[in-house]
Amino acid sequence: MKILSPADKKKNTVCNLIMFAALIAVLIYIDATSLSVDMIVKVLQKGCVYAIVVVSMNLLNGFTGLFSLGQAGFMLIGAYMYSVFSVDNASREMVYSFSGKPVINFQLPIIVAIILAGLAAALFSFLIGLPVLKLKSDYLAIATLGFAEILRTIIQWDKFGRVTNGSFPISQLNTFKARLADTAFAKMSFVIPFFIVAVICIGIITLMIHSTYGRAFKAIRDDEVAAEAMGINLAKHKMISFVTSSFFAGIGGALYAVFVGSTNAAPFTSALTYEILLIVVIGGIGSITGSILASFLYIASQEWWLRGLDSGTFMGITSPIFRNGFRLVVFSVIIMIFVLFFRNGIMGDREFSSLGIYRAIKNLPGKIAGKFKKSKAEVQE
Amino acid sequence: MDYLLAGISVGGQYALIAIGYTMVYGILRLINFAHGDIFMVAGLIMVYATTAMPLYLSIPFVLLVTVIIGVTIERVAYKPLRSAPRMSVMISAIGVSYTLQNIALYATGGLAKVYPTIPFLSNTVKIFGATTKWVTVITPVLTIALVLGLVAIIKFTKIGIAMRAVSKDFETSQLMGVKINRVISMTFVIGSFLAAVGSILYFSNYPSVVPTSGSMPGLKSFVAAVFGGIGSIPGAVVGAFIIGICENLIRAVSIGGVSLTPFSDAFTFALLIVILCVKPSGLFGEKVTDKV
Amino acid sequence: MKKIFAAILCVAAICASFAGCGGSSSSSDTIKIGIFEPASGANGAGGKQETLGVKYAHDVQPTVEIDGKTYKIELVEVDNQSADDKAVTAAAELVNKKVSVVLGSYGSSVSIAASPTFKEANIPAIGITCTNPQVTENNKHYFRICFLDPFQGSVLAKYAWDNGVKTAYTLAELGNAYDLGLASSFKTAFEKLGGKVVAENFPTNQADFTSYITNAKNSGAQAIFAPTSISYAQLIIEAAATQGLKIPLYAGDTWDSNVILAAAKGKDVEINVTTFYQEGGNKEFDDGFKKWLNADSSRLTNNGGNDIVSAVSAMGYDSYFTALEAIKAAKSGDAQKIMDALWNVDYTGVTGQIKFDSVNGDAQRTVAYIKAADNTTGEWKFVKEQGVN
Amino acid sequence: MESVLRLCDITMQFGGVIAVNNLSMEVNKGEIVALIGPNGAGKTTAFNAITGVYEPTNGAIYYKDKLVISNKPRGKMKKLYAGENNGKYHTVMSKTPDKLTKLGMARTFQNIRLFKSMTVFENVLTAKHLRRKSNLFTATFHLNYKEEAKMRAETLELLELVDLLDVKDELATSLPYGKQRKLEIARALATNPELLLLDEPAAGMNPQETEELTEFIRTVREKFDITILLIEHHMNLVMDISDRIYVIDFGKEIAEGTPAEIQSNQKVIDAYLGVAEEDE
Repeated sequence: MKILSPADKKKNTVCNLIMFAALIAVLIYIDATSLSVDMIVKVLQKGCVYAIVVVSMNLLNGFTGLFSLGQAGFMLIGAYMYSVFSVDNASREMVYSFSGKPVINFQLPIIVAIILAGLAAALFSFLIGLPVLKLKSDYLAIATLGFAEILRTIIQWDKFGRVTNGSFPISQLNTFKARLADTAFAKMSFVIPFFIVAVICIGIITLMIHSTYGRAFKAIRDDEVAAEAMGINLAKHKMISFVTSSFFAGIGGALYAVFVGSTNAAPFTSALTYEILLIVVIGGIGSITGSILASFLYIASQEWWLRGLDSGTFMGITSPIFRNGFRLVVFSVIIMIFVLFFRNGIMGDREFSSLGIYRAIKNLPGKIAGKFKKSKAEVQE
Repeated sequence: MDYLLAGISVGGQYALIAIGYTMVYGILRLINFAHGDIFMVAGLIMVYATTAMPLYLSIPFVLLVTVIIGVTIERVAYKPLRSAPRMSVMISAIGVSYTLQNIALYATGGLAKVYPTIPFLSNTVKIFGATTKWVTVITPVLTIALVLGLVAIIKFTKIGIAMRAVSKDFETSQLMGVKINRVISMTFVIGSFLAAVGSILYFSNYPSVVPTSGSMPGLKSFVAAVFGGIGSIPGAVVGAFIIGICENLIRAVSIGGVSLTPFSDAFTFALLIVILCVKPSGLFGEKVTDKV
Repeated sequence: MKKIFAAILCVAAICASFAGCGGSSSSSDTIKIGIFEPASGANGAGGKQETLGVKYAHDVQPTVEIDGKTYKIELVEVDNQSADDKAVTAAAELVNKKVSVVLGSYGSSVSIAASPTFKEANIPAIGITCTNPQVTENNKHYFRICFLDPFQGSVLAKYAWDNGVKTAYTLAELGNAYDLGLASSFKTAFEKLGGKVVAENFPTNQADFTSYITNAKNSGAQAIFAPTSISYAQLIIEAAATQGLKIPLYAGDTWDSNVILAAAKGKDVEINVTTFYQEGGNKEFDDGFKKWLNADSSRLTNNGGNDIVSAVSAMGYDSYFTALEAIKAAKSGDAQKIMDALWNVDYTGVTGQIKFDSVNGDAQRTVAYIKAADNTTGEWKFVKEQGVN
Repeated sequence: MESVLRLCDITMQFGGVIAVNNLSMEVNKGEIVALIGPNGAGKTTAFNAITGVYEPTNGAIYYKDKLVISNKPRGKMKKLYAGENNGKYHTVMSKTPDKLTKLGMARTFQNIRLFKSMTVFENVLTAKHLRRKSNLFTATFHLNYKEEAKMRAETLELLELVDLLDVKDELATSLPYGKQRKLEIARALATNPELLLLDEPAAGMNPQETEELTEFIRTVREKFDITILLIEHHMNLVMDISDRIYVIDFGKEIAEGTPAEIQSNQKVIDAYLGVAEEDE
């Protein structure tokens, strides 16, 4: 909770800009030198998708204190909204071959479809929020979980098959890569578009949290009764947080569809919500940078680094216990360790600052000399 | 008739799980998300136990091991968080549920395990023109017997009185010298024991165990507990029977030729949401007002 | 304390990343074949049996000869966890390990999800038992050696009709494209023949099928068509037996599994399935495969605990040799050349002739095998070869 | 005199228990009015009815002569109601606490309720949210930077006034007890109230702190030109600063008047017998 002096603030901004520029340079380099199917590309893409959803859930659970478990449901709406408007025109009949003539038979530009996806999720969340936001903590959790399950059933229902393709996957979707293939940006079409969407979404959420509305959210989280007594309209502010969170979850869902390339309702179960919630916890409830960091770490370890645990050889060790499913066991144990012993996650409710890193690096020699515990990473509000 | 019979039987099994939810909630104010998975684990242990020992040994073995697992989970995952915010404890419960499922996945290799046949329970019987298994008939009877026993324990024994005290006011009863940890362990013992009994009945009826077997019955039992008024044992039982019967009856109806069968689960959730919004305290629950 | 932990975590992550990157060196005399199959999740059981078939084939023929030079074949396995999003990264894993051709998967939606990744990497994929039309349609890199849902549905419709069924009841899992695809094709074909179909779906994780069986009875159906995955199949069989269902159960290739036999053994239910391969159809393969299974207990476990030959294993076996044929024809381990060569492969395997059509790269199959479960011996009985007409 | 708050026949009944019985009172502009009574007399319940936390069972409340809360025995209470004036009120109207705050009533809590995760500065700044002119869009994209700057400046001003400027960046809950009380009052003042409701502001304070608080309340009234209604046990404080006092016992008003009048009222002495002594 240290407040930076004006001079430090300036330094911090400079550091942030440098970091950001470096990050973009790295991404451009990755996009230019990698194949679109390289693991690093896939992991970064999926990390972006998760970062959006995780941050959106953190807005709700971490900053407003509403324990909602409906994230998968809103992602589902986003993914479907995006998909029905993004099927390749030539393949549409084939995709819907089991469901009858498709109702929607045109393709929208990719960005429009993504925004539409967010809006649809926001609309649904508004309707769902009207009854359920009055509920208290765990009841709210179970009610939102229930709504997500109901939504999934409805989407899969064959009576809506001509829109949603029922239980059949919607494939042949529009992708950034296809859109940018013949343009000057062809070499920037793998991670960069995902990254841009993620930066915009997370940026907006961050701005909101730092606005007067964000303070009102935190007030509700800290003490509902006091917040109401200070003139904060609980119903309205909870709804704002819920709808905003769902809007970005919807966008996350749409991006998920872009990432997978096809959409199917089956993966959007409560298990997905739990996964996202656990990433929020790992990153630190109430920390945006923690959420982002945790998303990328989680995806990278799950999809990439720890794969060896499943296939017999991990870090050069071969053992018969490394067989299918072991990775998930290790994963759940790590998560339990976090939940029980590092309840504040990687970042707690603090934020990461590039100035902090800069100082940490500068102080590194001194630290090695013995002052181990002192100021490794400066933190800032 | 078939639908009703199936409903009553399922209801009985939900009731046994729902009691575990409702008791834990009553005392710790925690939705024990892992309860459904304990139920699944009990099923898996039975599968493995019967390959190693005869049936008359494996049934008590399963009951014992399940109780131990239940209490261990409480000790490891919930006890350290007793003073933490409610959200942390609930997240821990979700974590435990995730862990149990993954361990089960690893152990079974993702294959569905066939539940062993218990000779008497699995025999078929004909009543009221409907053919079914003995277990269907026995379940409601056994459930009610167990619940009566449980109510007796809570009413008349010392630990039962302590339980009621703790569920009314956690801190005060602690100050009054109630051994909180013993009471909580006892709650988990009873809850896990009933879940194990429920799992034997349930899987004898539906003899296939997969790592996710526990999640749906678990959720529905929770809905039943809420429906009956969470914290109330008779409420949980009544709620469970109502939900069991309703979800089976909905499969029998069709509106305008459109079958509603896909919505049997969705219906349970819709019911839950309606109850929460209209009467959050459930059928038999007490209304709690927040103190300012 | 926390910072130390964070530091350890970072170090561990970095080490792990090296471990993940390392170990994929490829030498010039090795050709890699990727196995893209689920080993966990809803389709884990089937995926494992399919993988066993491929592995057995690899043990039978671990090398390939091109222009007098012997190349070693190396199998690279990944688990797609029966989940779409995991399928994408699993596919990327195969691409990164530089496989020349991919075999799999069991289950269509994972194949559809992985398809763009293989397409971008220009690697041909051979679908083993993914029966949804969307897998191969409109693309030139995904082939498949099995028949499609519409075909299988039609075969069963015809078979049912020929056996005097006038009303059929179909039961499928909501959200499962395979189930509903077959159910829908069955319905279309059966109604065309003049029959009546009552279709119902059940939600995921359903365990209680009592009411569905009652519905089937009440609908006056003479047969139930339930093309579900194996874990539900066990429960459906149990419920049907308990309620004394006197009408036959029909199902698709998923039910062709020893798990079904175990579930049905000693029970009074009639089960008929369509399948790609009939055990006993090729004695040499059957005996060899059984011997191979029995040589290693983990193989037996993956096969569901016994040594009955599943059709998917036979399909896996054939897919491997189909890939070998293509490699031979391409005279190279180069993915692009193999893809080109695949169009002209004509190979007769244990499950019949495999030759791809020139539009989508689907195997041209005209007959399916119908089998019935023998509930006393716990084995499959061959019924007939059945075509659409 | 201009009436700021008027209670008419307020009755609160929980099940069969009547906590507040037919209470009527009036607070005029610029006054400091105290509501006192022995433990369990129903003071806090009355307070919660005024601030919209509880719905009264019967009766009406006017703020600046405008009806804000009104109720009649309804539902289960129709049969159970044991209070007076049944049938006198017909309108059913209940404003939520935030609406009342918006109208100009602000309150503090008996058991301090600060925003735990926030600094002193942020606690007060958050209360400024109520009087914002920006909407969600302009606030999110920081187009309201002028307003935001103003909010911050006003917050600093307020903190200086209540002498908390030096601890503005401390975590609110890390302050000593007395300062937390002050901060709660400052936070309430940040909503620009005309009527300030203080729920036992001196609870748990030693005599010296109480004295400081008395001074502080007086300053606040002068500087902000507001009306104050307070519940209190510390008789010194009450007698020192109140213009008028209402005394209730068992939910019923037993006396009303200036501090001098109350001190000599036999009824009050009876009700407090022993209690007042003990308290001092």
